[in-house]
Amino acid sequence: MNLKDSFIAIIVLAICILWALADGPAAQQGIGSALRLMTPLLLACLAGLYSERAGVFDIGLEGKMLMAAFTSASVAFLTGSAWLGLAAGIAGALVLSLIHGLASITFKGNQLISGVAINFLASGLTVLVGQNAFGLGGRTPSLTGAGRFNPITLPFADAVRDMPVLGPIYSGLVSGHTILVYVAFALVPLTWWVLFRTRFGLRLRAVGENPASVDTAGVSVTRLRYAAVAICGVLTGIAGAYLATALSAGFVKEMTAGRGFIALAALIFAKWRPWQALFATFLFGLLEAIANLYPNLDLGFVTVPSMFMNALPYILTVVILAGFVGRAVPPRAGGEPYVKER
Amino acid sequence: DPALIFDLGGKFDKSFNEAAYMGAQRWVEETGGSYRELEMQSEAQREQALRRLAESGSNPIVMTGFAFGDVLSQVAGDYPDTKFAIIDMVVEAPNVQSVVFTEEQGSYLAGVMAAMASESDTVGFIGGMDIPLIHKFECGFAQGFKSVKPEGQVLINYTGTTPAAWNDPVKGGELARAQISQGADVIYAAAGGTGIGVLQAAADEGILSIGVDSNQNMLHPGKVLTSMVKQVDNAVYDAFMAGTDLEPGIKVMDLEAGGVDVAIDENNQELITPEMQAAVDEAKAAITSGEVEVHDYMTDNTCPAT
Amino acid sequence: MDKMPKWADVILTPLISLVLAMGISALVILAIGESPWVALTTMVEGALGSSYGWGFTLYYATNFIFTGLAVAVAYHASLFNIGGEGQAAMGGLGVALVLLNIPLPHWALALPVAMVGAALFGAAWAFIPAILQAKRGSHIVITTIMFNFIAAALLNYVLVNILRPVGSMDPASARFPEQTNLPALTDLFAAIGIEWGRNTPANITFFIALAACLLVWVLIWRTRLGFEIRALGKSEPGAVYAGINPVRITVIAMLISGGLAGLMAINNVMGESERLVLNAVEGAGFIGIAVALMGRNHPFGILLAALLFGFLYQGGGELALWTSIPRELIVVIQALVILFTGALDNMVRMPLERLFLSRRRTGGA
Amino acid sequence: MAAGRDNLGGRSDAAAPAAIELRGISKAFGPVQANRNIDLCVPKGTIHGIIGENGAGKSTLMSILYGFYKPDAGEILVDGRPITIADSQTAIRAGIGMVFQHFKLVQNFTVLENIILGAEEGAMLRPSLSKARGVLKQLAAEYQLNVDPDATIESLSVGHQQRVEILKALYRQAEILILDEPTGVLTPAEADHLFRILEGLRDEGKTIILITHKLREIIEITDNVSVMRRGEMVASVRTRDTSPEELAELMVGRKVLLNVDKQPARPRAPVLEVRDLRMVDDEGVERLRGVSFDIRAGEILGLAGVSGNGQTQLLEILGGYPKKGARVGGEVRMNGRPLPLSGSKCNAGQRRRDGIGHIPEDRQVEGLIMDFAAWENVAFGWQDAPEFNKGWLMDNTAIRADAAEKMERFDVRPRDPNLAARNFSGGNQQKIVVAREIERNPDLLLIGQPTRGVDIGAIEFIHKRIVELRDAGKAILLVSVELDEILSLSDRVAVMFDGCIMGERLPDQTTTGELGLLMAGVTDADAPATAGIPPEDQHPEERA
Ligand SMILES: Nc1ncnc2c1ncn2[C@@H]1O[C@H](COP(=O)(O)OP(=O)(O)OP(=O)(O)O)[C@@H](O)[C@H]1O
Ligand SMILES: Nc1ncnc2c1ncn2[C@@H]1O[C@H](COP(=O)(O)OP(=O)(O)OP(=O)(O)O)[C@@H](O)[C@H]1O
Ligand SMILES: [Mg+2]
Ligand SMILES: [Mg+2]
Repeated sequence: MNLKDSFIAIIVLAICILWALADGPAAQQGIGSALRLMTPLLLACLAGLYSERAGVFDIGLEGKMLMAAFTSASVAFLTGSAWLGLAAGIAGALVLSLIHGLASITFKGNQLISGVAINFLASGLTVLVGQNAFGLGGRTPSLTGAGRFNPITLPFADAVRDMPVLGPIYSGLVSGHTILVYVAFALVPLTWWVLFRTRFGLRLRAVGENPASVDTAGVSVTRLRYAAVAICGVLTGIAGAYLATALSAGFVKEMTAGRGFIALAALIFAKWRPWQALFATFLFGLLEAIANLYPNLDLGFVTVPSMFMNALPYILTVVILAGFVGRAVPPRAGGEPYVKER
Repeated sequence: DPALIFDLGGKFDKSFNEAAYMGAQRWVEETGGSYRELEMQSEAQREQALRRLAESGSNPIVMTGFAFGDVLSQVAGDYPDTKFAIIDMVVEAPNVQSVVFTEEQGSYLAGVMAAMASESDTVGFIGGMDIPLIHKFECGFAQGFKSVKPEGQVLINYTGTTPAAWNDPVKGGELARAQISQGADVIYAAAGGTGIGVLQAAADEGILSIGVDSNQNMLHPGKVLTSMVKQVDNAVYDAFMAGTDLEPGIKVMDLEAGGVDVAIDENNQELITPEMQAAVDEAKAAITSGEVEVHDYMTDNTCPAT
Repeated sequence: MDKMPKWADVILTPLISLVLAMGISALVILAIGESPWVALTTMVEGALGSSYGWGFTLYYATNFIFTGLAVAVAYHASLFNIGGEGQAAMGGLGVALVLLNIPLPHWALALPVAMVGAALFGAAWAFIPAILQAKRGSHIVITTIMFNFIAAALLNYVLVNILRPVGSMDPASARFPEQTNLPALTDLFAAIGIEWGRNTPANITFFIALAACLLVWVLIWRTRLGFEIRALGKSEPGAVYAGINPVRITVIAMLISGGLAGLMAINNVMGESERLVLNAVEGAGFIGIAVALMGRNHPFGILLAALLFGFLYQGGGELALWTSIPRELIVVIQALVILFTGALDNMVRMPLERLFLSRRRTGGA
Repeated sequence: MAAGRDNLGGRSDAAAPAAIELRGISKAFGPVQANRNIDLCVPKGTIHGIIGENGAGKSTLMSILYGFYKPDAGEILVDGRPITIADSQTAIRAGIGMVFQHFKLVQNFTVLENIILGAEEGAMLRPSLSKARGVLKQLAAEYQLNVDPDATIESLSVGHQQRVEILKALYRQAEILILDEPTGVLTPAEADHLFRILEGLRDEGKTIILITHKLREIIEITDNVSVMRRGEMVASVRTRDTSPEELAELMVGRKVLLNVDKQPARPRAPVLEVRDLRMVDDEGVERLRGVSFDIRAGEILGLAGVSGNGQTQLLEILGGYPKKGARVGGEVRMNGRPLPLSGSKCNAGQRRRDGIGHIPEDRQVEGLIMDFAAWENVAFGWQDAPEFNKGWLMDNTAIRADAAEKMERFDVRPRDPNLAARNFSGGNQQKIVVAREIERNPDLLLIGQPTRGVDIGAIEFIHKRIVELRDAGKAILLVSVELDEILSLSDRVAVMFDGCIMGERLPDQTTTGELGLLMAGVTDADAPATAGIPPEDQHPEERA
């Protein structure tokens, strides 16, 4: 790994450390907030990573997350079980994934169009079905108790709480998230391992770079791509379920609020790599958390209007992208259906 | 038949539009009448909706939201025999009733209650978008809060700058947590669907929240301090009741007229101490009598309290 | 050489796809307990059944033509411009600043000046992503997404704090001077004695949009610049071999793209609302992506796709206005139309091709 | 036509069953009938050549055998047993391996990763990789197929990439190895090496099918040869019973001149003077280390060399588009005026205006826009030319007319200017490029690999045009890895190695052996003395 590849990591860690030194408690809260905010981004980003590494571009992450948020909240409400909700979320996103697969793999259609369609479909269907089922204008009733994923306290969190450095980090930051957050973070090394250490990963990356090489090696391109698209569905499903049943308590229409697109940006930012994805999404989470904590930056002579603090994460993203992160080369066969015979 | 047009947020927004809807429903229940309702999908439809309703004989036509103001002022003249009512905006025309609420007054009361409930002397305000209407809420709230705790602090956040800002409970929750970390122990949300996330986060973190527009106390019984209710339902109900006799002119739904209030019901009874109740009553009296003048942000685009 | 006749490819395939999309939509409508037939007639009646419906359909179509063309021009240079939303919003700002600050005695004068303002602001908003892509390799998809958010923030600020008339509740600019209001299509028809589309927002911008289609067509397929844009889009090493400067062409293509997106403001800001409101673009930038992709990035295809979306928008609006079918149904129908005609078109094309091929074989033998 | 078929004793030599037998294979791509009722019999333990014009259907036939395409009709027998080859997996299991014309390698994977892809041992990579490493070492020793197992493909020369493809097949224990135009990108030495390997494999009893356009190779190493034309198998003969002339005629359907027929050159004033040209690319690698030469009007300077020794960079610089981030030094003069080597004046458009034409090495990546119609490609690079423009607009009518005319003159088939470049066969694509550049009548024509992958009929034609241009008094720089081509076309030959010019020879006074040594980096000083012209502008000492 060269310096340029780790720039995001360096920037992110530098921000964290400086912040912690400047204002420990605020940093603790802010970083904790960043961790929560980044989790759906990270899940969606990894979802996109599998799909795009296999050569299937996916701008429908937003739609899949939204659908999953809806199905998970509905089922969690109806059954009172967050876990069933999670399963439903995954199922919801999977269905859209399969549509995407059908369009872009089987019927060799345009992947961008399919993604756009999926975003529209989710945005319409969730409200339509929700309104039909619950009559709350697309909202689902609020979830309570076991219908939600609740924060869990890790072992020893209380014991080490008062220790310097370790205490705030372990008890304040690491502990106290919902299980899905830990799942998301565990998925980073897992994804790296799957991608770079297993046969499946090798083939997956190969099919995104040169499907003909996989085909002539006697491996089905179609099956691999469907597998990737399905994994993408599962992960966006978890992301959606996290939004609706862990971070909030129910579905609100359009509640993904553009996070799918930010995840896409993070994926490109991360150059389609799992560790970089972690840091890229962390950066987005962190910038948002900072903007949340300091909504009225008073520079003495002038107070920065709230609008600009709200836009700060986006502005900084552009600056960092332009300043530090080099050209991002997508998987070579990305976006192209694999067509043998013209 | 009367007609009701909802603004872009849609009729089930759990706050403003929904209140209007409730008012219409109440009218249906009581009179057995029927009415037409429309939800906007785009800006260009506003005029279309008004004209189509007017041409098809609906009367009166009630619309929610300041965004109709401009269009109504153009259209009203073309249908002199139709009565219009617009909520949250003043349109000067002989056949238009403009219903305006003194959100600042209701928010003032909410501020007073927040100040009394707060132990940290820090409270929060979370608005949807940074627009004048929301500043009205914010400013009244801050003034009410400062009237009790002049040295206290009001934290202010706005969710975003796109329409998504009104439908982002996740962000609402995070903003609430950010304010909590800075010491806020009562948070007032005026942010549509985003507010649902604020109230949820507050309940999760064990602090109090204040709902807006509709009575949201029942969302988290015992954890929502109160809701600053804006009786849009009453306005709609009244307009429907008045029918074609709807009186043109400006109708100010202020505290005195029962247009705004803080909701106290079985869900938040426990939270309301006698002193708090007394303070609220006192403030109400002072406002009604003119003894206390709650600053309206709209008059000069400033907020002395923040 | 072709597998099937051209007419089958460009007419039959989309038509069958459209029918399929409609069929599934009908099932959805049935599923929510409404009548597909009523829905269909309401939509067709409401959007195409009267000059009134057309007045709206054409208005929406005009928006989509501009954003569709914007996406297409960039796409030909293989740049995926997701920033139409922000560029169109900035175009609106350009229009507002021009009309509010420059005294213009007549719309005929105001129009070209406002067009310059709209195009300049839109182009300016595309310029930074373009130059970052060309010079620094910053991925244009990320930067344009970010610039959408930044534009929204900027507009929010400007409208609330600068352009909003004192005492107004509405985060919107003042009305533009009366004399700069564009003639609606109604007025044009009235001038020749026909009553058409009274009180509809369709205005002469529609003709500008048609002209833009033609100009983009000329640009892409008839000019050297278009040739260079397409060449660069297909192969950068090829372009370099051919003496085409990738940086220059990337920037120019994005400027044109942003300018086109910005021009949309002539329709909605100058032509319809006659003032600048918050969120005036209302997602037209994103629909432009669908329109461009469905129109196969060809101006004529874009025109058709824009009309289709205009129809869906207006028909859907009518549906929401006059039936109890929620407006979200339209979004679902749009999605299905995009899906079937845009992404799943091979599902129809492949069997058709086989059919034609076998017919030709048996016919030939 | 059918007469040739029985010449082959494969089936009647009942001693051993044929390794491969194809019966009645047909394949259509939409309206194109790529293979029509093809029979083929390849005896076990032989090397079988397949030749045919571009687009004759050779690759298609082999791809069917390898399970890449599914045939519309026909039967495949391996070792006498009929099998259905539904996909490449089946083919691999049946012992078939194939090296495609366009390699099927993952560019940013390592050699090892490419080798194990699809043939992994289990779900984990590590055991597969370490096993493959061992096997690779063994194969490398056995067949002298050395490649660094940890190098990424993109860092390898084409020759090495091809080795990887062969290793891939051997790793899968292929008994039948298909090679589709393997020598198109190899140096003579590499090709020789490949042939030794193939012979070794044959001697082990393996069967090899070799597609090539080079008749010399067919004669040199195959046992039998089959000829295809327009989708049909027109002949199968024993190699020793035939001759290149006969094969060529079978292929093309007419007599073909196998050697370039040209008059001695009459060079005039120098057109291009290159002095001490140096270039360091964006990664800091020195690509050119002081290259100097002249080309005069009316002569062809052939530049031989293994690809990757700086020829590409030289052509790019002369063509006006050095790679981004590269630093270029030295001096280049065209008709006495210096050419800018960097900055905004250094671009391909300006070079064209200065009278330089350029047939690039890679027609598919640079020379053509594959999705453009043929007529548009005729204006590609010359889009500024006044006759193609009418004021603001391009004059498409003029371009079309020009394209039709050029396609007629250069016999581009099919003669449809509206067809996308992608849909032409390689040879015909090349003709489009050649037509475009030659017909511009440039003072200097840069040519990179003019006949790579092109059939002999087209080669003959292209060579003729190049000589005509020379005879019209133009200067030509011919870069090719084909020594035969260099020797038969050039008036002078220079050899490039590692960014330097190793020496210059007259074609009729040198041999392929001598040039081969120079190409391998053996300097003039080490080489056996030959009657060459003394090297004027070279700096071999720089290489140290
Ligand atoms: N930002 C990072 N922080 C920490 N470790 C990283 C980071 N990025 C990559 N790594 C580690 O560096 C190693 C190489 O990762 P890298 O991203 O270069 O993968 P790669 O195999 O080169 O991918 P590709 O095949 O796409 O080139 C891995 O072990 C990975 O875990
Ligand atoms: N995947 C494909 N889809 C459609 N047509 C194809 C495809 N592959 C080849 N063809 C067509 O089939 C015919 C035979 O092509 P093929 O590649 O087999 O020829 P070839 O003999 O290998 O030619 P070359 O010498 O140029 O390699 C050509 O007309 C070609 O255009
Ligand atoms: Mg690497
Ligand atoms: Mg071939």
